[in-house]
Amino acid sequence: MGMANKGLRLAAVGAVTALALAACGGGSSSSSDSSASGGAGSGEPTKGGTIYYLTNAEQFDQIDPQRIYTGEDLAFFNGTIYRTLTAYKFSADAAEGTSLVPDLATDTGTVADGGKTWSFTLVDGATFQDGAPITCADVAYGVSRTFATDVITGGPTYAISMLDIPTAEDGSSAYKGPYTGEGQELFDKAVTCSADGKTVTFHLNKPVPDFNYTTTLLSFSPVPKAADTGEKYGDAPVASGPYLIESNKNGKGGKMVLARNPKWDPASDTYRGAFPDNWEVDYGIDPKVIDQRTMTSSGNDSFAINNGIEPEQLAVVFKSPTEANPEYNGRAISTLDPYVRYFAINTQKVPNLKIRQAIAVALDREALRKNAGGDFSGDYADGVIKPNMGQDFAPTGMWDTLLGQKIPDTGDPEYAKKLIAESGEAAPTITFDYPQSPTADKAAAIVVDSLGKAGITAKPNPIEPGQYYGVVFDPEKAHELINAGWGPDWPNASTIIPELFTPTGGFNLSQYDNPEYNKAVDAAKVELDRAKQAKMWQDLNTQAMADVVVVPTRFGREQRMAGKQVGPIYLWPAYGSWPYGQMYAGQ
Amino acid sequence: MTDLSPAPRRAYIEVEDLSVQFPTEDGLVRAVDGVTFSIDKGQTIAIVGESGSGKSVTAQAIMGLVNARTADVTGHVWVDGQDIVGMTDDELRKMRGSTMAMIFQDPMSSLHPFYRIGAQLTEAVNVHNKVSKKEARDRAIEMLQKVGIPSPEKRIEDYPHQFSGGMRQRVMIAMALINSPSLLIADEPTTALDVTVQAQIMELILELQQEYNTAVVLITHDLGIVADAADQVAVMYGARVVESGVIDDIFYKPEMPYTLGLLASVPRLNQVRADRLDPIPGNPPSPIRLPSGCVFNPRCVYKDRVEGDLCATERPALLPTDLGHMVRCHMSKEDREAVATIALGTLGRETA
Amino acid sequence: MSAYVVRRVISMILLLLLLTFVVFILFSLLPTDPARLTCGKSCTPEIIEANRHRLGLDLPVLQQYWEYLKGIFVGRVYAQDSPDPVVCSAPCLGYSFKRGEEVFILIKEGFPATFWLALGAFVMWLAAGISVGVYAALHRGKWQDKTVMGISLAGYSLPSFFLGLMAIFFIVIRLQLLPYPSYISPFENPTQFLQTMILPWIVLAILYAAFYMRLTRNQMLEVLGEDYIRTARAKGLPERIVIRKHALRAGLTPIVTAAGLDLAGLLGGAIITESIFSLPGIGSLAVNSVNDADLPLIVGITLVTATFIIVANLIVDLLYAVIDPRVRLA
Amino acid sequence: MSTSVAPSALPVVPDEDEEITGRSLRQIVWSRLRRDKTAMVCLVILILLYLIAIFAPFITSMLGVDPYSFDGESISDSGGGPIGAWGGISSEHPLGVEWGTGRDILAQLLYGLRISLLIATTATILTTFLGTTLGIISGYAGGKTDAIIGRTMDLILAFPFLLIILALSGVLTQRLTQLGVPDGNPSRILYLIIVLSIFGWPYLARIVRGQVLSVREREFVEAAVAMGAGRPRILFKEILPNLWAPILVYATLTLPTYIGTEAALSFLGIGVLPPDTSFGGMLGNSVSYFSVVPSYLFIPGTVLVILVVTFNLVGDAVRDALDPRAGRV
Repeated sequence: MGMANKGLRLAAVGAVTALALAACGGGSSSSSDSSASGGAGSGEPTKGGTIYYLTNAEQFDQIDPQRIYTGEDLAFFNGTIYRTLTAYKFSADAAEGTSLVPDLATDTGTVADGGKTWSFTLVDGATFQDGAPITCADVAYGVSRTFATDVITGGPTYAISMLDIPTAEDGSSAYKGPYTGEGQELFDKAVTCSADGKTVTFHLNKPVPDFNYTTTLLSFSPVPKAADTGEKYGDAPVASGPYLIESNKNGKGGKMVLARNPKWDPASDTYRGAFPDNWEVDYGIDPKVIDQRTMTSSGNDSFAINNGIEPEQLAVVFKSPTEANPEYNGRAISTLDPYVRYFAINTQKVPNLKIRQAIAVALDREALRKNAGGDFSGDYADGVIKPNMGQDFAPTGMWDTLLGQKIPDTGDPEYAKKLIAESGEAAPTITFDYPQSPTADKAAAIVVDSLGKAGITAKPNPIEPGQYYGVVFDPEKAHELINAGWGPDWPNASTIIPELFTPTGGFNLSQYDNPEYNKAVDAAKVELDRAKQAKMWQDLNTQAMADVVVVPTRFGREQRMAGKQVGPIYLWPAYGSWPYGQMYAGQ
Repeated sequence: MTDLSPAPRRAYIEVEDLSVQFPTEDGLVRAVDGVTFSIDKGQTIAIVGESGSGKSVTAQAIMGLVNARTADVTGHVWVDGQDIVGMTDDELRKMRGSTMAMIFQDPMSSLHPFYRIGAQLTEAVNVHNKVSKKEARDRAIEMLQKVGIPSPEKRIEDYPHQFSGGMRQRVMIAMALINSPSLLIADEPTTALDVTVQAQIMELILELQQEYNTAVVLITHDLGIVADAADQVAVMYGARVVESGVIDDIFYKPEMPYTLGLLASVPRLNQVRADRLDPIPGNPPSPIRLPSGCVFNPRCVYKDRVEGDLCATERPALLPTDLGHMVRCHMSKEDREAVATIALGTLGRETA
Repeated sequence: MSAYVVRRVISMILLLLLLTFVVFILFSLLPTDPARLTCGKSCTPEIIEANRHRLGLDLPVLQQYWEYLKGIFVGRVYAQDSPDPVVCSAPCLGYSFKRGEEVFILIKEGFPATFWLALGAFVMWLAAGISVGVYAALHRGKWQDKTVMGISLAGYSLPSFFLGLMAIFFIVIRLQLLPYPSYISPFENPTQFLQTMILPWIVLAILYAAFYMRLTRNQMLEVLGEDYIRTARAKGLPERIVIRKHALRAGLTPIVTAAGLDLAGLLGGAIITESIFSLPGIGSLAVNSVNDADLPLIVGITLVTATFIIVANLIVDLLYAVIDPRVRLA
Repeated sequence: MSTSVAPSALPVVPDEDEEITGRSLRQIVWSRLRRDKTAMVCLVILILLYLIAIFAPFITSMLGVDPYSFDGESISDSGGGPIGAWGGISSEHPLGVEWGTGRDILAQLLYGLRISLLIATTATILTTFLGTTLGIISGYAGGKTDAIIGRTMDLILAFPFLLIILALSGVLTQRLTQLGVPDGNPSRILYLIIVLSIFGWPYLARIVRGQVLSVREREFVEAAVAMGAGRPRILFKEILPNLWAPILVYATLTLPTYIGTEAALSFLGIGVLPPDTSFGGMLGNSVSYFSVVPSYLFIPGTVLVILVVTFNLVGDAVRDALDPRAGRV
């Protein structure tokens, strides 16, 4: 059900505060597009030193492994303090960088029963920070926490939807998590341990061919039962990776310091480099300051990394959307991120297809893109699956054919008027929900203006960023047009299409409920032939665009930068993040 | 100051052609315009007039309290042979509080609310005398005793708000006289007080005047007080002295129509047919726009006794009419006496 | 005197109670549902209901208020009947589930930055405002006075955020005289602390000083026109003693007390200045709490800030009674 | 204060109402104002600003600009920044264009002026009304009524008003909409006017209350009471006319304060909805860009400061004219 969270987090960026470390979800990126322009990656990694992670956020959204759901945070914590059964390979290459490698498990899992049973055997010598060996029980306990939905909030809920545990009458799982213990026996049947405690087996309610991708999520990482403090576990989590949290103080001026975990045995972990002695996350720094410090790269700032560049500096750092200026060559990245930006159209409130088409046709996508930063902000989108998704992507032809004729990027108000006339309805008045920020306010102005040219009255409805999704997910409060963004959890459109366009999806802002479409989605989900499945996703993507469930505006591009002495410099396709587990300070 | 030959002065205080002008945005304010009078030690001169007539500014000019930076002071104020006008700030300051002292109208606001009265009294001693704390304190207690404050050694620790109005004025008098000044200026010293207290305070002032042989300049609009206390009177109107002389001249042989009006407006116990007072018609002039000619002419009911429009065009001079009796009026002496007879006669009072 | 103190303290406590009540009611009536906000994406009505119960939001408003009041003194445990209760120790001003922290602790963490900001600005503006104000009063009507009044008018006509942004633009970006502000405790790194605080201090001090110049000047002019000042001059006191001992004492008392109230107001957070200079104070916390719709935090900050002002009112009044003997009998 | 050495305290002015008979206080104040050159210049500027605000749509169309049209040509395709120096100043866009949209800054300023003046002026009127009414009632009624109004004022003044205004904006704006105020800007502007007034009236009410306390003891009020005049009549016919000087002074000095506060609130994000803009909103936008395009900061900032300074100068002059003792010589 859950989903990569950038949509959520993105909402907060640019507002006065961005609480979570702004970030990414999964997804691959074609390396040809990435401008990790050589250089930095070539240096030999050195051990020791500290890497400084500069951020405007004032705290991590979550530190509790079962609650983390922000791409960048998943990558960061997975690379430093939490181990998972499986993980993505560190590589800039799109295919390689999203391929699986074993981490806590000895291999990437054994499938049986036509995809309904998955087993993982734990490596020898893996321990928690207190020296206790990590056992199957710890993994099972970690997974079980996800079921305590009243305590462990915010994290992915794949365990609940996939594990073979019956549901109660109200549709929720019959297992209520380890704190109440209600239905514990049901969970114990679904997740079993071998006698030696070395092998964990997951029994699923239906075949999941890519279940071992799911287990890369931190919600499948081990938690020692004795140390679990429920809601407050994130305050003092137990590390299983090469680092532990030495101190953490949230807020402006605060920082999180990671120090080496003395009990971590490199022999048990071939996945992580664990080069620097320390990590320091500096919270609450003004984005302008982050830019300036990273650009200058003097003193400790030569070991700094950031995860975003302010629009005003883009033209300073980059020659073009794909190439950095010589001065910053080798330490600045501009590449497609995993996200698609779009406006969801509430199909319950705008049931007439012609009207939805008119809205899509009238929107001035060029102005919107310019406002977001022009070509630095990304390419025009024609669907919700991005080119960097690999085989699941195919052009939908949305702006060429799907709407009846070719639609220019600036919109076609005359044609939109015609579509309204054909709709048999009067030109509508709609409200545009968006999380408030200065840039978003300007985008809203563009929406109002361009729809207005087609006779559609649009009213902007700015919502405080922290409350945004709370409002738009409430069917009572959501309006006709809803600003959104989405990135997949792993490189399979199964983490996009069902989430966005079916009633059981977690991100169905359009409130789209088309029985035929739902059926086709269910079929695609369980299709074991990956190539066939890819074709199905492509068709479903095109179909949704033809039905104008959303108006895709941009395939997002992002820019980030590091100090002169940090490596390697590339955007890790797995999470659209830095390859934290492989990074080093000094070369 | 280069006064080469100070002529021998007959009087201790000699005010000569004193003028005070304030330039303001609304125009030049003539607060005092050519005031002249004189008195000796132990004597009292009362300056009477309506509010705004310039009497208070005259008093402040004598004390040197008119700020030279904001006002234009001309003429002479001779105090014991020294001209106040033109003195440096410091010379003036040294005279204030020692040679000359002042009592103000409102004892409620004239004492600093934050300091004990003892501190305020000893401060006055210390500024002019090098004495010990104890001596200053003793002197303060002695003065409080003199002005009739009971148990002064205790009250000296009190704050002004703990005293009644009359008591505060006594404190003010004590403070004024603590350095035995030879000139005391009392600016409406009883106006703000209860009627019963007024007499006591005046009595106290006169009593202490005897003791210290002080020259007193009494500013007031209360002719009753004048009659009891003053030796000489100067009547001011529109920034000028319009009539001056010894008390009997002013009360019984007034010659200026304004003085007549002033006297007529005072209720008297011996006044038989006093069914209504006789106020002067009209309002006092604005100091910004003093009437040309005689300042009183717009309100003067007798100006037709003067030929032509002399009253409105030419400023009358302050001229002696008798020995020591000066009048500023265009009417002839005969007319003035005739007018006075009529005016005082209507009051049912016999002429002297 | 002591009866006066008791009376004042009692009326202050009543006002504080009234204040907590008004704030509580005001925010209880908001349609924003705190229970919904604590719920993640996978939200069902059951979870919201459970959260509502955990937060005690299912109780009648008056009882919630009582629980809240009680919590301030004896602490509070949320979700007592659940296996995972949240303890909020006294003084409990609520618990921010959004941040997973007690409101009191969040405010306490924000306090140092706000405190230093307010204190430094306070010292600067009082020093500048009073000295310049007195100077202007003594040169009343002269060019010095007119200049001061002009500067003062310009000063309080500048919106704080414009002044702050200009300071950053010129001092930090263009002339690079100072690094970008980045707050640190003065005990940890005094140099960086001063480098960070100097601009916000100046910006805040200019705004207040402009106002206090006028206030001081007018107050001094009023006092200089008082009869007792004339009395002091008539005594023959040198002008500087008249000014320092007699005029300043009376003239500055109301100014210093007014400044006390302003200081208290600032201790509740200078929202705009803190936002512009990235200071991790109560003002920034307040803006964040609004953006996140973090109701317990908003309520907590409102209460703490208002309490500062009310308590400062009391202190100032009592202090006034000490300084001005006339008040003592009241 | 009785007579003193300070020249302004001389019996110059108090005599005036007796001396210059036949001239009302209003005429006197006006004649004083007319002599104050700065005030007259400012007054003219203010009238011009109001005219500009009222006729903003005509002016912008005459200049060939408007605040809503996007000009993709004037901004770069990479980054969205304006093409040309100083925010893209050109003959087409005299003050440059907005980052990311190419909207005209001059036109936005003129429209921002409209909103700023609308909110500040209306809020000042409402504040003055509330403060005067409640101040008179409080001062005249005394007793319980006075105590209740007094406590309410204490309470309001103790509130951190910026925080409250920010926190309640969303909800109360919705309330207003539910009450029938048109959705969008009308509700938002009304909300600002109302909250500014609610947090502003106690200051004036305190002044008015004090005045009422002194005025109600005066003879003419006692006379009116003796003649059996009704309470409203006494309050508004006898007492109110004696209060207009402090009220006018307060109102003229409140207006610029409200302009500044409104700008601060829109800077913090509580303002008019896009596509409309306000001074505070423009300055808020400038934060992201002003290290590269300083004119985004300085143009609206300067206009805002001029506006506030002009109002303050007029306010000062009015106060001086009404009560020369309080102001300059």
